[in-house]
Amino acid sequence: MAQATTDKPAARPSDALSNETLLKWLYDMQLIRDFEARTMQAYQQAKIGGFCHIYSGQEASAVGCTAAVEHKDPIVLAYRDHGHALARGMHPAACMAEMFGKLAGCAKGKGGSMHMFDRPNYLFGGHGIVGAQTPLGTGLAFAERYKWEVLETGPKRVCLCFLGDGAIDQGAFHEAKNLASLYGIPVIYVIENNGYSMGTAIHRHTANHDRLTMRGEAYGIKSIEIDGLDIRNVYDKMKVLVDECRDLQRPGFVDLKTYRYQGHSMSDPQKYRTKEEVDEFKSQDSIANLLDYLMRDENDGGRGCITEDEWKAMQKEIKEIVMDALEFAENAADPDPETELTTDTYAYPMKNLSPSDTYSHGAKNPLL
Amino acid sequence: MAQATTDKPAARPSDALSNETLLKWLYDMQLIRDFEARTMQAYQQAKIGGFCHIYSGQEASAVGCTAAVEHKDPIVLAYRDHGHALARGMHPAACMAEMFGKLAGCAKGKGGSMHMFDRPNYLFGGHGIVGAQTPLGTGLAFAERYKWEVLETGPKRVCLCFLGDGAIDQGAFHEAKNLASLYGIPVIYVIENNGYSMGTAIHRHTANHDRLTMRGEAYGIKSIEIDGLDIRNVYDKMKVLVDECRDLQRPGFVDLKTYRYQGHSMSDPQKYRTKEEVDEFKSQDSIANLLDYLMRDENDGGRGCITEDEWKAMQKEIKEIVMDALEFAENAADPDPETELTTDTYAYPMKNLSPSDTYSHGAKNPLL
Amino acid sequence: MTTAYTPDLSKITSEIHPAIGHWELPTFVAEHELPSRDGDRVIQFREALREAMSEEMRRDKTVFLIGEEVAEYNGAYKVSQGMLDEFGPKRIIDSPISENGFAGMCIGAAMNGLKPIVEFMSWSFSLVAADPILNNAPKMLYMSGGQWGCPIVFRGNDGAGGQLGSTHSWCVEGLYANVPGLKMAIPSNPYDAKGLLKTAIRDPDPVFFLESERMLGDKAHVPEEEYYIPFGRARKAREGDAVTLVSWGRPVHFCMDAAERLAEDGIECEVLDMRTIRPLDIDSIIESVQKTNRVVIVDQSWPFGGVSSETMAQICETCFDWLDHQPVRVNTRDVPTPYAKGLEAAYLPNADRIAEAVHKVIAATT
Amino acid sequence: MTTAYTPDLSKITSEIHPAIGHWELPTFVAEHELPSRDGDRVIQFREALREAMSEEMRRDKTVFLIGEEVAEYNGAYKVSQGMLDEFGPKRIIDSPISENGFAGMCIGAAMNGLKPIVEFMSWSFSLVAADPILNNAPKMLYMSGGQWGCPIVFRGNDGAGGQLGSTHSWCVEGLYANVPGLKMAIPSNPYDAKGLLKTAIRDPDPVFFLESERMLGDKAHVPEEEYYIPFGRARKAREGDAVTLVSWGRPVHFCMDAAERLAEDGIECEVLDMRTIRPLDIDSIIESVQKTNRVVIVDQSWPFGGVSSETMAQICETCFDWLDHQPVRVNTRDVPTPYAKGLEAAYLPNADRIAEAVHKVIAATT
Ligand SMILES: Cc1ncc(C[n+]2csc(CCOP(=O)(O)OP(=O)(O)O)c2C)c(N)n1
Ligand SMILES: Cc1ncc(C[n+]2csc(CCOP(=O)(O)OP(=O)(O)O)c2C)c(N)n1
Ligand SMILES: [Mg+2]
Ligand SMILES: [Mg+2]
Repeated sequence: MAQATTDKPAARPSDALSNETLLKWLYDMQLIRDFEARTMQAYQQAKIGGFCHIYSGQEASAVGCTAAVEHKDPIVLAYRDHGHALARGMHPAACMAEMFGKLAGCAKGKGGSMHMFDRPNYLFGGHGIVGAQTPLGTGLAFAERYKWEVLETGPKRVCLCFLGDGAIDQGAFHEAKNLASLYGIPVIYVIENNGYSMGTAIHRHTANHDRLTMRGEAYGIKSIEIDGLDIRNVYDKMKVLVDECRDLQRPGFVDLKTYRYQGHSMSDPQKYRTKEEVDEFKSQDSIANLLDYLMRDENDGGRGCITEDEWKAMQKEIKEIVMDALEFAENAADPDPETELTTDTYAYPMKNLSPSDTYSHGAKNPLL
Repeated sequence: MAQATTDKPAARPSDALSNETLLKWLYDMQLIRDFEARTMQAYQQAKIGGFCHIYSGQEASAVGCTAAVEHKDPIVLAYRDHGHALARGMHPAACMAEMFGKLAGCAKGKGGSMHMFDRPNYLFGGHGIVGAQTPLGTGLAFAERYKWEVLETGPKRVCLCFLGDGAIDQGAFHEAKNLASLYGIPVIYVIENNGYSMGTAIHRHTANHDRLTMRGEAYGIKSIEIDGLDIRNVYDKMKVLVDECRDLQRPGFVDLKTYRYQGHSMSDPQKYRTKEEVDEFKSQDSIANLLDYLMRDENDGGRGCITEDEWKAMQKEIKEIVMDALEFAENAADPDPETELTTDTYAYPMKNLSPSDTYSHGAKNPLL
Repeated sequence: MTTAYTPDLSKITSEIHPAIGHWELPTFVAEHELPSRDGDRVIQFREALREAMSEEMRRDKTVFLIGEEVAEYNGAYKVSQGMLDEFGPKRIIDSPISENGFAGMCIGAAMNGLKPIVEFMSWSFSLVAADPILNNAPKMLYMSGGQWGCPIVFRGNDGAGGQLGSTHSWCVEGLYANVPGLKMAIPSNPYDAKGLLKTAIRDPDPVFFLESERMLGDKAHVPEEEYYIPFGRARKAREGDAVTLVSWGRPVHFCMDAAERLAEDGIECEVLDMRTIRPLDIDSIIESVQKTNRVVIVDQSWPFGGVSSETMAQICETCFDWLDHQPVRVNTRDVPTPYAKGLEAAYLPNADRIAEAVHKVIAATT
Repeated sequence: MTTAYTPDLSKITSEIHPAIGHWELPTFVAEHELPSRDGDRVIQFREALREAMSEEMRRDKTVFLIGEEVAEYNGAYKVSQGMLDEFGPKRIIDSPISENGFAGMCIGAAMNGLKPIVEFMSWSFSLVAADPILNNAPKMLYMSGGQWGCPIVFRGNDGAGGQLGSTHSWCVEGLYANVPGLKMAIPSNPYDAKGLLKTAIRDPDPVFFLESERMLGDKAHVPEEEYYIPFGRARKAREGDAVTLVSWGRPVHFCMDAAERLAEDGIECEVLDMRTIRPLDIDSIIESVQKTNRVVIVDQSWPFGGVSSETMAQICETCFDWLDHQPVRVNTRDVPTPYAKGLEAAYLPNADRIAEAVHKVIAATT
């Protein structure tokens, strides 16, 4: 699109949003950033176990994409899921307690870092098998369309299905795309393309990596690229696509370019990239970027809706919430193996399901 | 490409081939046609069991594609495999005996119609799981490149990997394409696009079906369409692609448009298509087409290398061969369960591999 | 803005897990209260399956059927014949050959309020979908800490068809039954097929429902009225006191043949048709073994670590001291499935091999 | 032009199937002739695996290694550290996350003359590759009527790591061992790991090689010299006469712990480390059970139809009359793998549960 020869940039959808909304974005992004910093500490202190994937650097994606959908639109994703959980509204204490393996965690301590589920917030889980969430997301959207069209009980909805760039190499994703396009399923596959599949740079793991949208277009799916470091840009592009997919009940495909600041997981020595590369991306940090816009004077193309002091206060408040979450997680009760090990295995337990165990329902999930 | 304004059509690669070569094509296509007619009869007489997929109508594909590669270039495909086996040089008797479940069959009666393997002819099998042969073909080609590049024992080779249009919906194929493109693997995926996946027309099973080449291009793979009913055309296009893929050690992708005259398998009532549609394709029959070219006078743009009588003689000879194959299959010995049931399970059997059985090598495969 | 987080972790007691939400279980009755197996409403196994699905789809609009060729083709094996006409293309859905994709998709749909029936043209083709059906469906409830269950039925042909060769003849129960969180039913006759499939659709857990191409044409009286066969209750297909034959699915018929033949020699076999594998009605086996003191297990899948080994293990665990002879198993032979007719026949368990096993056990204990 | 077709069906006798072509088996020796387990060349389990691969790759250029992060990253678990430097990117190959694709690709390569080692970062991720590894590799020789075999090794971490949760903690032996045509090795210590992996690479059949993330750092003396541990031969990890503990892989250590504790109570356990599951050295079990008359099987996978059930079944079949008590099994609990530390610990078999089982068996029989 040729730029009109005027000083004023074209109006963008996010311009219509209130200051409060954008301040909430700032808040949420900072919450994720801070939360993840504490997560890393807790992991190093061995309070968190298993695999743990830090979201820092990618905040604009989770917060911006979530802003573009309605609260009841389902979301599903992979294991790098703390950010999306918080962006969707999961209480930080529930998220942290899950990683601490506590009964008060969002999955009662049974899921851990990779499996953030939040039913009241329509977050259908972080999922550990790379790519496996893409048919699931297709199915969540299928059900929404079915409710709208067959049951006539729901409005038109859209599902956001996040995946990493490494996941596009999985067969499941290919099958999901074909089904979504064939059936007209309103699912948007958001590839959070941070350039690496673990230690493998994208050009070493997927062919034709610089024209990923062809992987959507080849299935007749509307496909776009998004610079994912600028949250207003994320929202602007996503909003248009979400509205269209909702309206037409069609799938969408997004190559959202982003970057993770930390290693793949907590055990990654990161020899595959340079400090300079990381710094280069940090210099385009999405939080700093939005903050700058919100602080800058309206005359200067900004919003002028937050001062240095207010920002400090916001950071302080967030810090407290995260510290509270840590404290809550620390003090929360462990699930008792006696009662909780065998619960939640069957929804309708019956005799002789197992040669060794019997099943019951146990404690109700704290989020429900 | 703009057609030059002259009466004489542009030279095509197949023009350079001898009359003998083209007559052999005719022979092979007719052999397949006749063989399949007898296969159907034998199936109806319950001499053949299991699933049986007839190749009639698609002959130009197997014969034309095979002609474009060297004998030692590996070939692998799906379960609709009698045609390729014959085109590759399998003796019709070995093929028929296999379907009759005889020890003299190409797989000693253990494989059946869907599993035609022919080691001396570098035919690495018909395979029953839709799409599963596409990683296999990629691996056959990988090994050829490895022999050329790492072991330095072989020339540059190319593998032909055939699949049906229904198979493109399988995740395995997507993964294979990505690997082939990334690693530079000389495999050519030939989609024998007969417009149907069992009873499902292509527009009902795959998205964006009229631009299938995008499914190759999206992976950076050279992708072409071929009218697969004209064998000279098949050869012309395939030869260029094969040479290029061999030379550059790169994969290729072919949407070869063809048509099957019979149902999906022997039990298909074919309610999903009209007799008119089938007739329309029969009117473009590939054997009639080639025969016409070979009979037509050179002045008339043909080859003038076969007369009506010679064609009749050829048909007669073929008929005899097929009848011999039937007779051979009929009279051949059944594999003896006592000796053959447990053989060929392990290449290096040892004690206690099984709670119920012991293994040995049994009869040597008749083709070896 | 700091909001407190105070989760409620009080015990819950309702019968169906709260993750499933509102759920109407059918009322189950004792075996003898079920409608009679005798009558002249003789239909095929495939029709019984179709009736089960159609009845449940009429009752509940959230139930739908998806699979390759289930709609316009009327089913590769005609199980779903006519269902497209009745329920339309939004509920009877043809799928591409994408088992991983559509199985996974239906798991998502099941989490989000629907009750999918997924037809695998053959369970042999479910290996490409092993990840979603084993890693997602049976574990979703647990992994989400009781937030989402997965009410879904996977069904299709299992076991050797007629000469389909090694890739097309899987008995997946030998593999999949290992996984906790799923239920598995393997009916042997049209009456049970209908009653068990209806129960499967009404069950809020993922149910793996294994049919057999070789039995789809089997005919029997199937009552028109609604009935539900509860999971975990074996059917005594034959009374006897000499030896207990334990089986499920198609080989139940081989057992009945063998039993008939053995009766001629004065050996009365008790035949138990397990009907479901998970749950496995070990109670009925115990009861029978306490009478016969001998047991032969007949299983059409491979022996190593299959359902027959499990049955043997459970028998040892529960009635070791009642056994006059070690439990004996008759499985398919431990090789890939061959194509040739004679080889395939020798590969499968059959009345001969069962009778031989019974004779051996009897001979060793009398 | 009518050519006659006269196949030669004479019996063949060579030890290795002719489909494999020229093949050099290592020379196997008796257990006591293997190099000593004592010494000060103490290395990690992961290094032992690396040595096995490197030695075989030096010997044979047709061997290559492929998997996610095996090359430039030096292995997600550092098993392949340094191998890229030595063998270069054409033989140490990083793969995309495409287990189905690269497993299938390597099966094709194995048919066509190469000897691939496929690393699954975790066997938990092999479910997406279930079709090629179960439908192709173990059946190729049979399905092709003895024309093509499949000399390939699939290896990677199996079983619970540390708090990895339900999708990442599979014990695939409970599923995959059911399938004829494959071999399966599950080493419990560095010495065996090297000797068994070398044997696996030199075996012309598909070998499923199961390691454990939890043992990769375990250290022991591993001889520098070449040695090959034959498949199908259990290791007697401890002598005893009271009860036989049968196990494989990581739980062997739990058995040793339990045995030590029980010895304090005067109960001497014999511990058998099976080393391979297919073949399963039932002969050594029989020999031991004939002495102890009691057996406890310890298996870190789910109970239903797993390797422990199979072992119980085979014990019943082979030494029923030697048993003073039914065989007892100790498995992981029959639920999806939980994340929380305490839950996971209670989920796994451990020395406590083993000791308890042994006490029960002893109490019931003395
Ligand atoms: C099927 C499967 N194979 C391998 C893994 C191990 N694994 C977990 S994350 C990951 C890299 C994924 O990268 P990407 O999709 O780009 O997501 P990111 O971590 O960058 O967010 C790998 C190889 C897995 N979880 N599942
Ligand atoms: C994974 C898998 N799913 C389903 C089937 C059953 N099936 C066999 S062939 C076929 C249709 C394939 O059509 P296509 O690929 O177009 O090949 P064509 O038969 O037209 O040659 C189906 C559904 C199978 N063999 N494997
Ligand atoms: Mg990434
Ligand atoms: Mg087709």
